[in-house]
Parts: sequence; structure tokens; C-alpha cells
Amino acid sequence: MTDNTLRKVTLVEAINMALHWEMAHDDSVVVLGEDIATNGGVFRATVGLKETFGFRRVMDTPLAENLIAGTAVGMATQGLKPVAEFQFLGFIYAGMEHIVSHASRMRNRTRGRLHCPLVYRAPFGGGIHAPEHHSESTEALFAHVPGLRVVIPSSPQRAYGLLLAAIRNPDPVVFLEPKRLYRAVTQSVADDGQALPLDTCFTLLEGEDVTLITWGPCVQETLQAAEQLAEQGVGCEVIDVATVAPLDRETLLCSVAKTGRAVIVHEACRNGGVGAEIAASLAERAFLDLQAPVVRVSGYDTVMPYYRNEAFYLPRVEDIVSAVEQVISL
Amino acid sequence: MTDNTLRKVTLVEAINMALHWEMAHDDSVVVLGEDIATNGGVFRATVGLKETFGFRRVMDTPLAENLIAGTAVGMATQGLKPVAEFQFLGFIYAGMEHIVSHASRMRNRTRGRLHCPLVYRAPFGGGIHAPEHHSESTEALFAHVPGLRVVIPSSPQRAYGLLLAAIRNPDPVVFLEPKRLYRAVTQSVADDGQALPLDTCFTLLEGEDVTLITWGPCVQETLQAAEQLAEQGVGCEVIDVATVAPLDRETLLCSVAKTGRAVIVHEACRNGGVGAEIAASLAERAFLDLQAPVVRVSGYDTVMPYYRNEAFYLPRVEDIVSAVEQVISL
Amino acid sequence: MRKRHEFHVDSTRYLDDNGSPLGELPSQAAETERVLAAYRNMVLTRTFDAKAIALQRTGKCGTYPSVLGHEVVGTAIGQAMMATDVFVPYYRDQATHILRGVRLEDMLLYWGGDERGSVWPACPEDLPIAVPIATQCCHAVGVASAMRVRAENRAVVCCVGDGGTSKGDFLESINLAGAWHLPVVFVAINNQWAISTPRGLQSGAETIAQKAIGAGIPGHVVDGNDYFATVEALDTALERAHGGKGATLIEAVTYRLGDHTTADDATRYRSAEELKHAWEKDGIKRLQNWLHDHGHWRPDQEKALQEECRETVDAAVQAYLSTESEPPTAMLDYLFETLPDALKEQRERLAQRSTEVRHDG
Amino acid sequence: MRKRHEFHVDSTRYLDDNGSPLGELPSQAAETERVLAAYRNMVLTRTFDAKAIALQRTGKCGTYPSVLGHEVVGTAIGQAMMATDVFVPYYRDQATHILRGVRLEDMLLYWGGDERGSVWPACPEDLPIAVPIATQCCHAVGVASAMRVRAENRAVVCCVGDGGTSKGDFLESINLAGAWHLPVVFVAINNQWAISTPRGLQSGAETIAQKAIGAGIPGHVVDGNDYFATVEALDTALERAHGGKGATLIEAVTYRLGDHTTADDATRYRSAEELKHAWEKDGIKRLQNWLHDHGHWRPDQEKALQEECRETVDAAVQAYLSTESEPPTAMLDYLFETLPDALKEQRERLAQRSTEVRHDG
Ligand SMILES: Cc1ncc(C[n+]2csc(CCOP(=O)(O)OP(=O)(O)O)c2C)c(N)n1
Ligand SMILES: Cc1ncc(C[n+]2csc(CCOP(=O)(O)OP(=O)(O)O)c2C)c(N)n1
Ligand SMILES: [Mg+2]
Ligand SMILES: [Mg+2]
Repeated sequence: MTDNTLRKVTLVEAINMALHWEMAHDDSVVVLGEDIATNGGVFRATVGLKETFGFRRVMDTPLAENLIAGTAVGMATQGLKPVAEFQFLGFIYAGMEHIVSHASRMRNRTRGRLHCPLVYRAPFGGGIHAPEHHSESTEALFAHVPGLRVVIPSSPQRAYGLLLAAIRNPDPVVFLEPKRLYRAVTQSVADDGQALPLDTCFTLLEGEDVTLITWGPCVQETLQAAEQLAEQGVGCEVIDVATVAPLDRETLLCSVAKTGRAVIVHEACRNGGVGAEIAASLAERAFLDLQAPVVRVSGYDTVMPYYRNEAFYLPRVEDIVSAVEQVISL
Repeated sequence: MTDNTLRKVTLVEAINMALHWEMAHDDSVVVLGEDIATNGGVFRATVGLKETFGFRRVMDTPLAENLIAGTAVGMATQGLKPVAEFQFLGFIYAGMEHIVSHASRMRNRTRGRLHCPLVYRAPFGGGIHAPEHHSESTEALFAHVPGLRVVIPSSPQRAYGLLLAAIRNPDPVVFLEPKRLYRAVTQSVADDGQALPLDTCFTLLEGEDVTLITWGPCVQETLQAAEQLAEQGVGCEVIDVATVAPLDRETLLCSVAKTGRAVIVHEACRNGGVGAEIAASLAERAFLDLQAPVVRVSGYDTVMPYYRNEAFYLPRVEDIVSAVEQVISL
Repeated sequence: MRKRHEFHVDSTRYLDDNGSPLGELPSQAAETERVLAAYRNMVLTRTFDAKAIALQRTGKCGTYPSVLGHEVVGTAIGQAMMATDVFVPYYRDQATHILRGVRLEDMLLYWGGDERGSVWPACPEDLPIAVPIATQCCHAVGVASAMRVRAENRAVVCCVGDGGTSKGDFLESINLAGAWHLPVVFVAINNQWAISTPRGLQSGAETIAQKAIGAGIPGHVVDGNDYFATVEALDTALERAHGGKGATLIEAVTYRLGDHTTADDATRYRSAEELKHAWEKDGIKRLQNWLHDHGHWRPDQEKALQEECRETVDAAVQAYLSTESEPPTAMLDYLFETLPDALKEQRERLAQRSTEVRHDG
Repeated sequence: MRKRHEFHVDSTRYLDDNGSPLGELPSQAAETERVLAAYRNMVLTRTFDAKAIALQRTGKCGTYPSVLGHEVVGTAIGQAMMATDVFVPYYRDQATHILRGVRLEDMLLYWGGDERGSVWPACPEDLPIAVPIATQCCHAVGVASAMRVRAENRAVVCCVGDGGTSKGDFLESINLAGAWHLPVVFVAINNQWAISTPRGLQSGAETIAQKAIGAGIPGHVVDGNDYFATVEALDTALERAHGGKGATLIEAVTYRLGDHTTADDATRYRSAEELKHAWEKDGIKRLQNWLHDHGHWRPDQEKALQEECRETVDAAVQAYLSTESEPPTAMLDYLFETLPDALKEQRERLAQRSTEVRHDG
């Protein structure tokens, strides 16, 4: 790693950097989706790829998510490594059959003869005042599907390293990008092709009193809550799960063994969210360690409201703080 | 209710009875799906409907699940009450966009102007030696979607009463029928048009020592396990959740307040299954009542194996018994 | 032994780019009042559109999809439909909504992030805007099926973009419409672009209308900037539908004169030249010229109309801007007919927040 | 101003129901060895099929979809393809699989509930059976795209049933094949039924081949019981694909002579008469007659072939029946390339069960 590879970038630029790196270093990587080539993606995540790698490897598709999902499966069985973009997570559902019934099963079905080294990318989450269907947080739907990895970066560095890992992974990865963080923060990222692991959570902050477990956009609010709580003398351990499936329960259990308390924060609606699996796992395996119930701070069990009321749906720093105060008081 | 309405029927016959009853008593009920009219459905659930109510109300569709899901939405906005069959739950995924983005949202989107009084029926679960994709248990995918009810009968009586309730309900219901129970048991069912509630769990057996929480096909094995455990002097409370979303947490919490112990049994893979939400809810709200961790007995976190090894995937009576023994021993 | 199965679609246009007739006009041209009403609606739509974009640019409205270039086809649809028919829109159908009785402030509310923008008392059966592309096509055949089930003499008009015609929903739906002889008219509004994706990348087919052939229904191409061609095709298709003769696919060829939405910058992917060329074919100007040339319209009328439209739009903007947001509990209150017990606690939490100062407007 | 866009699809047949030429035959008829190899494959396929059904009836195999009536088209596909091409099947393509080198016992293993039935060393790039209808069409265009990306001179053949042509996957895929000029041949095997749903309920279109028009690719109808018509169409379409000229849709018209699967009872929804009529068009008999009539085949050869096929099938059945089941841990071992930590505990539990007596076989 040399100094001149260090760049100060936003999360979406880190995505773009990772795509450039991997396409330059691996001919089998191709990119496809709606408006990703000439336009460079509606969020500019794929900008420059067509110019550098040409239409052959950077493909604007017709408007059909089912087709995008399924075409990527076919490409992957041929040893290509397609990175398929869904313009928003809210438009991925038409592709669900290929994701659930094919991408995740091809290896198992053929006993390893064929497999699907593909990445399904999608911007997700709310907070950008977008129209209906543009603010979905349905990572739990994918986390429940055996054979899929579901990866969610929450910083430019992790976006870069996790996307590289996702593309190199020989199995299908659903890669969800928190769009309200796309340009919210910048970080120095070394453009050195270093991937991050897909099988461990990232401990962002160490603490003794309570474990805050989160991922994606809510990492921001959770870190802010931890800062406030630190001022009150409460030591928070903040864990970015990052790969929500398959889940690294060990890191979470170790942390809770230490703190005895856990608060889970996610933007998705609560019922059946990934938080439920984490809470259930902790409650089962850390039963004797837990000094308070595992509490979830999350979106409401409803559809994301149109943007006038969006802010009422999203978990806030103060919600996290008060959840921590609640579990700490027990 | 007169005696001559009592019939000894299987679960699939109870479904058929309920469809006949409701179509006879409500002109707005229509039925659609693949092979449901002339053939009466591949499981014979809709047999006789076409003969009685005609092709106008009993519609064989082209082969397109996305279309079936979406056509039902359109019909429902017109005040029809479509009961749409997906031939197997494993083939519903193509219809996911309409289920997630439209059926469940039409009322909310239009602030009550339009709504979707529809039922999506699908046989689900394994155990019948079927080919790939014919043994899915992905109820959790639907339970996580705000605005949907997910209802799962486990006996002929509940199939009859719950299906009537589902059709009459003014909102969309995903109605999953445990196909390995279709013909496994018979029960006397009064063909009297009496619906059952969609907002409460059914307590099938009362007991003091442990709460067994289950639904669908696993109700059978759970009851058998309870019987075995009764012989060992362990009193099991067996609860059939039936409506897995929205979840009646009160009944479950009351039971656990009494027993202090809970085992959840489902056929779906464990990670992110409905059992996770139940376990998380109990662990959070019954924290002080619980004398042992909530344990889940479930399928493995993988795709249902082809039928030679299917039996290794399915939860068995002995798995439930030993889970109970484990939580009782704490 | 070889057998040939032959198919065709026709394409129609009556006016040249300047509004001069290319030959004999259809009977619709003689209905002066209707033509004038159409023209007025086009101008109102365009005035509204400019204002909505301005509101977005000044932070008073959310992302908004300009209707520029769709005024003619949208108006023709609205005129051809009966009040008892059902309109199944996509998101760029402002011209039709206005004729169906949707209030301008409702459209602003919708794009301004308020669900109440889809409460349409004047056309309570029309479907709300479908954001997921082409999904509305399946709903349209569902609505048409309901009409068939009840043996009603009503029809459905469903709009979809050129991009949307690549998606299964559209293709499956036109097929069902053919198989079931449904009273539905699909209007594929071919504005040459799906965001940055040009029509040519959507399909190798010469026309979109020919997709009707695989569905066994008639397909027809019209110049979507030619009011007479478009309204004639709509009238004919709706007559067929009302007469129990089944479905039609109309491809209305036009051009998206604006950006895809206010979040888009079309200069990234298309040339100024192409856009300039498209403006030369503008259907409003064309109809205005025809009206002038045939003595149906005078400059002072134009001036008055412009003034009137501005006032109408300004009043709507006032109504929109003065509409208070819903309480946050609304996000739970319309999910089910009655609030399930499972959501009661969450609703209480939200109710406590009702008095909070909003983070955003 | 009206413009007419014209389209057509041709349908081809060379032999009458008895195998007599209706006119001049295509050049393929002169390749006697190839024709004989085709005939042999058809007979082997039919022999295998009868045995598989018998195994299911006696509890030795799971639900099985009979290939009866598809032997001709399946064989033509297998013959027309190069070894380096990729076959993307649905679930009724036994005749093709055999020519691709899939072993009969593999097919039995697959329907007998064992994932190893999809490990195909002889054609490692062919896609496994796709059970979810029409989904394979999207995979086919994906495979063809990979060939295009790598500028390879290879092609894909993808099969789909008449029912499958109503599903978005098929329609979206042929459209992409047209838009991207992909080297892919779609064969829609129109056997008149999709379980109990007759062809006429799937679509109002006169032919399935005409769905190609909306995708901008050539469509062609062949009598799928006519070996010469079918193999000629396949040869032509694959030549086009290999030559970089793009995709083709072939509709092979035949009849599903058996039940949908062994779980189905077709007498519930179709008449004995219709079935009898369909048997009169049987393509194997037709080709046999032609071979006889032209001196390429003798009764003693037929007898020897029948015997040989029986032996081949019996050997496969033995191999199948003597294959031990996989250990239960297999259900986790192929999910990911390497077992994630999250699954280790579950794998251990399964490993403990490896020695258990099976509940079923
Ligand atoms: C299923 C789905 N995928 C993607 C999008 C994002 N999107 C919004 S509009 C659009 C292009 C639509 O183009 P077209 O159908 O031609 O209609 P136009 O906007 O040109 O009127 C896309 C890709 C969406 N709304 N829905
Ligand atoms: C997506 C999906 N829906 C439903 C089914 C159940 N199913 C299996 S075969 C079949 C009919 C298929 O008919 P067709 O495409 O004509 O093929 P054929 O069986 O006649 O060869 C159906 C509905 C399925 N396998 N996949
Ligand atoms: Mg467009
Ligand atoms: Mg068929």
C-alpha cells in the first residue's frame, strides 16, 4: 500500500473505486443493470466503468428486474462474476424467484458442478425524501434465504473492502448500500484491492456496559448515541454486524458475555427483522449472561411513510439512548 | 348449526368446503389460479367449484404467478374478493412484487380509498416426497411484510374457520396450507359458515411446565411430543399460533408467565424464521418469567433436500421431546 | 410444406409538425368543443408541470416527474374514457388525472410526500400511481376481469412507458387480456427514453405495438403528438372494449421533453440536438397551429387561457402549501381496516410524538 | 397518413402422419446415419420413459414427468447442438439429455430424490433441470451473454413448455435476446397442455412462434413430430446463432401423450378421443415408417434396437437402485463453497444422524 493510493472518498465513491479495481484486475467481472452504463447509475455508483471497460462488460439492461436477477445467474454459471444493480431495493422483488430459487441454490442443486459467484447490489433505506418504494429496508427477506450472503457496509472503508470480498466470493451475495450514507461521510480509503472478511462483525467501539448491535445506516445514529452515553459514563460496545447472513454470532455472544446487556438497532420494521434473529440467538445462548432483556430499536411495523412523515419512522439517536438507559437501569 | 351440516373431512376437504360455502353466500368471491377450475387444483382443493359457480367466477389462469398475484390486486380494488391459488409456495416468489409492494399497501397508499380483500392460498411444507421447490416453508418472508396477515391452519376445523375468516377479512391474507396434513387427519367439521378469529393463537392443550409454540404441519409432531412428555409427567401447554402475522403475543406471554419455559417448533429453516420473532418477543417481554432460554426446534439452515434425505431435515417428535427435556432441566 | 401466418400493425398520423393536415382528418376533428377542451387541458397540464418543477427546485416539493411531451396522449386518454371506466396510471399521467377530476393540489401532495394525495373523490375507482414499473398492467387486467365477472359495460385504460414494456408485468398482462378478451386498452407511451436507456436498448422490435401480436390482440402505433391520431385510436379502442370485443395495445410515440424527474440530468445521456428536434414535434404547438389555421382560436384567447391556467395552478399551490401534515399515527392507521392488537403499543408511541416539531417539511 | 408494418412466421412440415413426404425433403434427410441415430435415440428415450414410470408406480422413484411425445424435438435439439454449446433445459427434455451425455441413471437419481442426479460430467456446462417454470429462459440469455462478453463462437438452446410461454421470464428473455443479438435458440415445446390448462387458455395468439415478433427475432413453427422439419429448423437457428446473427424462437408443435407427471391423471381434463387422435401423429412411428419406406430400416433391426434399449435401461436402473443415499450432512456441504461458521453446529448435529436408519428410501 503506497500513500498515493489513499483517497478521501464518500461511501458511493468507495463502491465505485472497488468496482474499478476489481474490473481492472479480473476480466470475469461484469456489471449490469438499469442506467448503469451511459448514465453511470442513478446514484453514480458505476460512473466511469463503461468508459474504462466498454459496453461489453458494462451493460445497460432493459427494464426488468426479474430478467436482471436471472441473467446474472446464467452468466455466473459460465464463470463470469456479474455485479447486478437493482436501482432501489424496493424494485428487487420482481427478481425474487431467481434470487431465492436459483442464485442461492445452483451450487447445492448441482452438488458443486455449477455455482453463482454473483453480487446483487441495491441502495436501501430511507432518509433521503424519496418517493414511495425508494426507502425499503427489507434485508431480513434475504437473510432468511439459505445460500445467500447479505452484506451491508456502513462506511467508505467497509464499502470498499466488503464489496471486493463480495465480488470475489464464489457464492451469491446481496449487497445493500445505505443510500443515506452515500454522501454523508468521507473517509480515507486505500485503493489497494484489500478485501474485508465476510464472516465477522466489526467492533467499532469497545465498552463494558452495554452492547449496541447495528448495521447499515443506523451505525451513524448508534455511534452518536454511544458518544452521548459516554458523556453520561455509560460504556457502549458498538458492533457493526455488516454481514447479516450468515450471522457471526460468536462476536455478538462474546460481547454480551462481557456487557450483559444488548440493544439492537435497525431501520427495518421490527417484526421479523434481522434484529429478531439476533435477539433470539442472544436470548438463547447468552441466557445466563444477560442482566436485562435484549431490546430492539427499529422502524415501526408499517410501510415507510411518504417523506413528510418519514422522520417519524426512522430510529433516532434519542430512541437508542433511552433504550440503553432502560436496559442499564435493570 | 344442525347436525346434518357436520361432515368428517380432511384438511383439504375443509378448504374446499369453506370455498363452497363462501362462494355460495357471497357473490363477490372469485377463485383463480393454475389448474384450479377444470382440474379442481392439483391437490383437489378447488374441485367442484367450477361446476357449481361457473367459469366466470372460477378462473384457470395462464401460467404466470406474477400475473396471478397482480390480477388479484386489481380485482380486489374493484370489491371482488379473489382467492388466488399458487400451486405450491415454492412458486409464489415471482408474485412477490405484487404481494409486497401492492396488495399489502393499497389501503395505506390510498388512505383507505381502495383496499385489497384478497387471499393468496398456497400449499406449503415438506414431507410428501415431492420434487425440488415443492416443499418450501417460507412463511417468515411474508410475516415480515407490513400490511399482510399470514394464516396457517393445522386441522380441518381450523382450516375451515380460518379460511372463511381470511376471505371475509377486508385486507390481504397469505393463507398457507400444510400439504402433508392435507389428507393426514380427518375431523368433524360443521359446514355452518362460522369463521374463526385471525387475531388469537389457539391453545390446543393446557399445561403447567412448558409452553410449546408451533403452527402448521409441526402441530402434529408437537402434540405427539406433548403426549410422550405427559407420560413422563411433564405438562405441556401446546399453542397453535395459526396467524403468524400480526402475531398474538399476549396469548404466548400469558402462557409463558405461567410455565416459565418455551420451546418453539417450526419446519422452516431456523435463521430468521418466525420462531426468531417469537423467541425475541418472549425474551424481551417475559424476561423475568423465563426460567430457561427459549429454544427453537426447526429445520436446518439450508434448502430442503431432495426427498431421499428429506426426513433428516424435518423436525421430529424426538427433537421436540429432547428440547423440552433440555429446558426443563434448567 | 410451408404455411405463412401474417400479421401487421398500422401507424397513424394526421398532422405534420406544424399542424397542417397531411390528408383527410378523422371525424374527431369536427368536434370543435372537444378539441378546444383538449387544447385547454394540455395548456393547463403544462402550466402545472412548470410550477411543480419550480416548487421542487425551491425545496417545496419532492422529486417530481415532468409530464412535458405527454400532454397530448394524456389528454386524449382522459377525453376518450367514460366516467365509469377505470384509469390505471403510471406516474407521468398528469394530463389524464386532471380530466378524471384529480385536483392539482392532490398531485402536489402526492409528490410532496403526503399519502392523502391519492385520495381522489372524483374518480374513486381509478388506481393510484404505480411507482414499480409496469406492475399496474396486472392490476388493469384484474380490474377488467372484475368487470367481466360482473358483466359490466365498462372498460379500463392502462398506461405504461416504453421502458415498462420490457417488464414481465406488461407482457403477461397483454397476454391475459388477449386470452380472456378483457375490456382494457393499454397505452404504451413511447417517449424514447427510460431514464437514460434509449428505446433501442429496450427491445429489438421495430415498434412496441407489435408486442400485441404475441398476445393475440390488435396493436396500433400513433403519433402521440398528434391529437387527432391519438384520440381516434383511443376512441376506437374503447369502443371495442365497451362492445365486448376485447383489448387493444396503442403505442403513442412521443418524446420526454424534460428530465426523467427533477432528480435526473438528461444532458448526461442525450444531445441538445435531439431535444431540439423533439421540440419541433411538440403536440401542443401543433394543435394550437391547427386551431388557429382553422379559425377556432385567437391570440387573445390564448392569452386569457394562459392567465386562467396560472391562476388555477397558483390556487392549487396555495391549497397544497397550507395543508398540514398528517399526524405520525397515520402511518399505522391505514395499514389494516382495524388496528391489530400487535400494533397498539407502537401506535401509542407514535401518538406521543404527534406534538413534536417536525425535522423536515 | 397510415403506414403498415408487416410481420410473419412460417410453419413447416415435411412428412404426413404416416411418414410419407408431402413434397421435397430438406437436405437433412439425406444424412442417413444422422437420421438413424435420431431414430435410435427416440426409441431409447421412450424405453427409458416407460421404465421410469414403472419405477414410480412401484414406489422406486418419485414423481416423474413422462417425455412421451417429446422424443422427436428433444432428439433434434440434441443432434443440432455442438458439444461446446450449452443446453438449458426444463424438466421434460430427457431425449436431449441423453444425447448430451447425461446418464440414464442420473435422470433416475434426480427424480428419485437425489441431488447427485444433476452432476453431469459429460456436459458440465449444461444447466440443471429448472423446475420453476420458464425461469431457465433468463438463465439461457445469461449464458448467451457470457458467450458474447467473451466473444465465443458458441450458442445456447433453451426449452420451455407452451405454458411457460405465458410467464414473464420467457417474454423478457426473448426480448433481451433480440435487443442484445444473443446466440440463443428458444424452443417452445407446444404439447397443447400445461397440466390441465389447454393451449388456448394460455394465450389468444394463434401461434406461440409469433411472440418472437414482439421481441424482434425470427419465429418459426414446426411440426414437432416431424423430425425433418424440426431438425432443419434447429440446424438453421443454430447456424444463425453461431454466425453471430442472433436469436430464434422455434415453436415445436406436438402433444403430451402421457399424464403431466405420475402425480397427474389426465383423464380428468381431456378426452380419450383427443389422445387417440394425437397418437396418430406420433413422430417416432412416422420416422420409422419413413425409414422403412426408404429402405433404411428393417424389422429385425427394430427388434435388435428394442432389445438393446431395454438392456441399456435395465443396467441404468440397476445402477440407480444400488446407489446409496448421500449422508445427511450433504444438505449443508454444498450450500456454500466453504461451510460458514454459523452452520458448523448444525452440521455436527446432522453428522450424528448419519448412522440412523432412514425413514424412507
Ligand atoms: C420495477 C422498477 N424498476 C425500476 C424503477 C426505477 N425507474 C423509475 S422510472 C424508470 C424508467 C421508466 O421508463 P419508461 O417506462 O419508459 O417511462 P418514462 O419514465 O419514460 O415515462 C425506472 C427505471 C422503478 N420505478 N420500478
Ligand atoms: C413457476 C411455476 N409455477 C407452477 C409450477 C407447477 N407446474 C409444473 S409443470 C406446470 C405446467 C407446465 O406446462 P408447460 O409449460 O406447457 O410444460 P409441459 O409440462 O406441458 O411440458 C405447472 C403449472 C411450476 N413448476 N413452476
Ligand atoms: Mg419512456
Ligand atoms: Mg405443455
